[in-house]
Amino acid sequence: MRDKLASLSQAVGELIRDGDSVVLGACLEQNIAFAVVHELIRQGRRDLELVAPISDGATDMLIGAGCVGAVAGAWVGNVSGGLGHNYRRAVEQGLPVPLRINDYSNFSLGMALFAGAYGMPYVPVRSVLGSDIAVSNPAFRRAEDPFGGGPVLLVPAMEPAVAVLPVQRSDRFGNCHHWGNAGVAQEAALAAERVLVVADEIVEPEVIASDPNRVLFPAFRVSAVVHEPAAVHPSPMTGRWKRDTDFYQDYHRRSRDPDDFRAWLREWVLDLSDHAAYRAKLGQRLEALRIRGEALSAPANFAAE
Amino acid sequence: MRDKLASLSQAVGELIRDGDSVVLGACLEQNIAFAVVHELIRQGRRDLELVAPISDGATDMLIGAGCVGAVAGAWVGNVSGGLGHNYRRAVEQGLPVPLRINDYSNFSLGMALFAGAYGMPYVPVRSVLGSDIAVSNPAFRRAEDPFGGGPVLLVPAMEPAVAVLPVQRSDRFGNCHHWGNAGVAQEAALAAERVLVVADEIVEPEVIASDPNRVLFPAFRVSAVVHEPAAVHPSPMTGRWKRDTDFYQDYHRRSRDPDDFRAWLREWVLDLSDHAAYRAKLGQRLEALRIRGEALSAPANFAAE
Amino acid sequence: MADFSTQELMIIATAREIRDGEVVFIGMRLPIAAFGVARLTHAPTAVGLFEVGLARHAPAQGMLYTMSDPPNQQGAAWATGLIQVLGLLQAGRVDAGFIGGGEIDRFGNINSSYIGDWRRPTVKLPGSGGACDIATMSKRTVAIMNHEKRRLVPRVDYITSPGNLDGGDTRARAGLAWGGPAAVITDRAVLRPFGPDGELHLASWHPGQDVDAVRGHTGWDLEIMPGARETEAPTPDELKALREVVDVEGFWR
Amino acid sequence: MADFSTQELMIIATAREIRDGEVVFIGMRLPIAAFGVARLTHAPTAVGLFEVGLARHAPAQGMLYTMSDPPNQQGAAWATGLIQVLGLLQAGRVDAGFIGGGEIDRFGNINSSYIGDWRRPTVKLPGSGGACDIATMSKRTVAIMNHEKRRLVPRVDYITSPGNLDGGDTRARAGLAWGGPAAVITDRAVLRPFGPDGELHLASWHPGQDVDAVRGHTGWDLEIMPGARETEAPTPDELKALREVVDVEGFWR
Repeated sequence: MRDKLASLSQAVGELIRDGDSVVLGACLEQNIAFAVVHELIRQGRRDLELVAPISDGATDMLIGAGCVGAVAGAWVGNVSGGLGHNYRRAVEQGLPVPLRINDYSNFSLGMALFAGAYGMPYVPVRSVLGSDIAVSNPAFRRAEDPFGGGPVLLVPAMEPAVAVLPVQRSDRFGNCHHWGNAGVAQEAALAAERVLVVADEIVEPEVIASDPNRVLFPAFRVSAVVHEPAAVHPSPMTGRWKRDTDFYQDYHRRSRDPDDFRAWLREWVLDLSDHAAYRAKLGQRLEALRIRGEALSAPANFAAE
Repeated sequence: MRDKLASLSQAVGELIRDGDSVVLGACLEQNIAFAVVHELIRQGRRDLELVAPISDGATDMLIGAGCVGAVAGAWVGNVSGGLGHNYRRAVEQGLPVPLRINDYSNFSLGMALFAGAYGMPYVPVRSVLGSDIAVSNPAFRRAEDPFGGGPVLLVPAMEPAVAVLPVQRSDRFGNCHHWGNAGVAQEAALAAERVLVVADEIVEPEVIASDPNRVLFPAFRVSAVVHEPAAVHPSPMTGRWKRDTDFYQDYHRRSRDPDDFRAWLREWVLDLSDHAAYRAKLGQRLEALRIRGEALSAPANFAAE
Repeated sequence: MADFSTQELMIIATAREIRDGEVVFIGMRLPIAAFGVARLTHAPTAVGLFEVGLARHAPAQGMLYTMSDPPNQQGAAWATGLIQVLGLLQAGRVDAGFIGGGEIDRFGNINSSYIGDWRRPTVKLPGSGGACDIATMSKRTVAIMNHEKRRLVPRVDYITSPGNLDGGDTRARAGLAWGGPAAVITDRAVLRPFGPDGELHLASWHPGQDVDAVRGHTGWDLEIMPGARETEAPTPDELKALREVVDVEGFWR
Repeated sequence: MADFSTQELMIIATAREIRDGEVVFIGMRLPIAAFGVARLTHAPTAVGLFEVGLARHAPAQGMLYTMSDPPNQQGAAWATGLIQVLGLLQAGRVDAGFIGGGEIDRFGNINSSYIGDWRRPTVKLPGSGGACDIATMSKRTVAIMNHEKRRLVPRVDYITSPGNLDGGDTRARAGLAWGGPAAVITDRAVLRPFGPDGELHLASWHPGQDVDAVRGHTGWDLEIMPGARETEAPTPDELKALREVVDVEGFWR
């Protein structure tokens, strides 16, 4: 197996290019790879298409930094604060750059990725029918079920260029464990051309091999593994990090005005060289978010004899 | 939550009726609920439609006992021995009763259950195209991808009456853990009208709640929980029971001739009152199949604080 | 004045929409508290679903800001993917779902996407999330809204979550074989669809409100349902469940 | 005579069909041993898939009678569902797949379902399993067969697993955008599709065989591929991997 460990800047630089479609926030409000968001902003990536059912704050931040040309999503905002100020400015005023929106519901987005993951050209769904989502997103097509079941909406497959997927633990080769709600992480990993795993912890291969059912996607789909603890801050990660609600609320306040947002961006992203500097700046605040309790899964035995 | 524990005879009697479609062997060659097969034979159930990608020996046994009117499957036989003698007699000679066959490949059967599980009227696939499976099974329909991707095969949804699903451990309420390869167990559990869980072990609810990711389907989909250790013998169960290859080979030899098969059936099914009697008859042979080693999954932490 | 807050009344009115044994999408905030009250009172075996990929029997221990927060993971009944959970909706296995939105119209259609023309919106709202899926595919939809004239409008600018569309059989003709609005619970009243058109009518007004006040804050000519009356006040058992178990911090008081 | 069994040669010929870094469906029995040899020699990073819902890097420790046996579960790289694994095929992410069957024809179509008319078969074979999926959707298909005239037939009675169908562009016109037979490995020879029709030709005959013997056991007029020669004997490294690691019990000797 190939050693896939890479630094954050190296992996982001090699795997995510201008114009790429990138799955961000596949687990909805947990496991959002803010470390990758910051690095994309520092590297000045442009014209990204962000794909996310819900990507609490991260999408808004990338839009405000001018990295994004389009969003394919179901919900963009700040769960703690409500509306995303940068998202609003981009859509309503074209600032800092105009933004195309491909409207989805959570389920139709999930099924588009499912189709991409498993090589189906499209999938028929019952959702979205009757809504204006079926109007504003021209990708959808209304059809009749040929087996006589009435109208269906055909959702074409989505095959993103990159899926960015934080996990609790991975080995150097991309074998990794993920737990808690999975959102569309499995479908995204299997649909994307390239998969960037962001591991909270690097472990020996034996740890992962001890429980193949906790693997969401196989290592041969993984392009690179980045090791950055708390890469998901301020979002939570099951069993690892609590949500930093104050941080979200502070971001919401300071992104209301474009100048304030740029100051925030300098303070928390541009003036920091890497995620280690971000963690150092958070300091005790980050330690307070670390989950210290233990509520361990009951063991499963895989012995063959 | 409702206490769903029931005896084998009670659960089989109440949940599986003459003429029902029943998913058996959802995990292919492991976790085949032979205890349920034996009870169906003892209760003289008739005209069942068996649904199974591969159901190593169990389908053949039910067919030979005259319980089956149709099979929707991808492979019927005896993995250790090859051809299924009772299956051959039913198809080639109509003995003991004629048998309808709905041919599938593994993938098309899995996708039919997927569509049933998630309420899609049908799913388009690329498999089966060009084969005679698309001819001999009239349920399939060839169509053009309206997005311009060429021919597709439309597989209509399958919604079986019952799914019989062995698991390593369950609580009394139907919360259960399953590990090892899952085959179509998740799709079957979500597609079926009634779900019969066959638990190798009954545990306290806290054990299951300690690891919600090891739950394949939610308890509210479960109709009854039967506790029968080694209900899967002679098939294997990950971490619990090894495969009894000699038993399969003996069955294969003794099912070649119809009279021999009836003698086998009396010895191993009809003359035994229940699965406890079957286990007692196996005696030390069963103990030798018990997996005694330990290769435990690395723990996952779900603590919130 | 009654000894409960308007929000407490809304929570309890929402809880009453959940029947025992039902499988419900409970969304965030107020409906989570409602689910807790329902489980402790009349619906002890209800199951809650979260589109992130979770199912729960007992509500989470601890404050949730999002569905994915750690307290919602620990002790969950099922941790899985989005498709597994939202697929239950499409299979017709979900009894009720609770959603919100920016504006709602007299047929219960909800907009949480665009104010103004969607091609050049004056305000961009966050979007559907799972709301469109719940509104199209659960057996009943319950909306939670603040009762303001600008939010309860004759016709929404954009239908994110279909209600009864243009009324009558228009929902069925759009291909939605079941479901639709069952109730709209606001800070002033409970509205329900009534009559052949399925238009929202006033079903009850909260203590301290009256018909004129509710109609005055509604953007269309709100009709009164036969038998409409004051919303039933919380029972002592309901308030006890809310205050002593679900909301010990008094967040909703 | 050479110091290896025909089955050992078949295993090693099959192993050579696996390239390093490839993702392959390895099925049961002989191809599992071939996968083990390939990993130990020229293809150390190949990945094996099993349609039951498993992926493995290293082959299982211990004898497998079925893909679901306990040794295949322990230390697997991925334990999941059937759709997840077979879906990789449909997405075009599987390089090669190994299948068997009751009979194969000159275009590499395989029958493992019905002998005779499928409406009234004289023999009912077990059926496709995953073979049809592999034959339609992997980038290359390798068939393992016993070389008998009744098994290598001009035209199979029933196409369970499509090869090149009627030759030429008939496979593509059926909607199969990629894939098809790459090799048929028998106990006498290796056949490969050749020419515009994609008909199976003799590519090599095993030591101890010759062209006439192979043709005599083939049910159609088997043509010879340019450059056809004797199958390359196992190298010492290949035999060492097979005998000292993969098949220490000597099952295949």
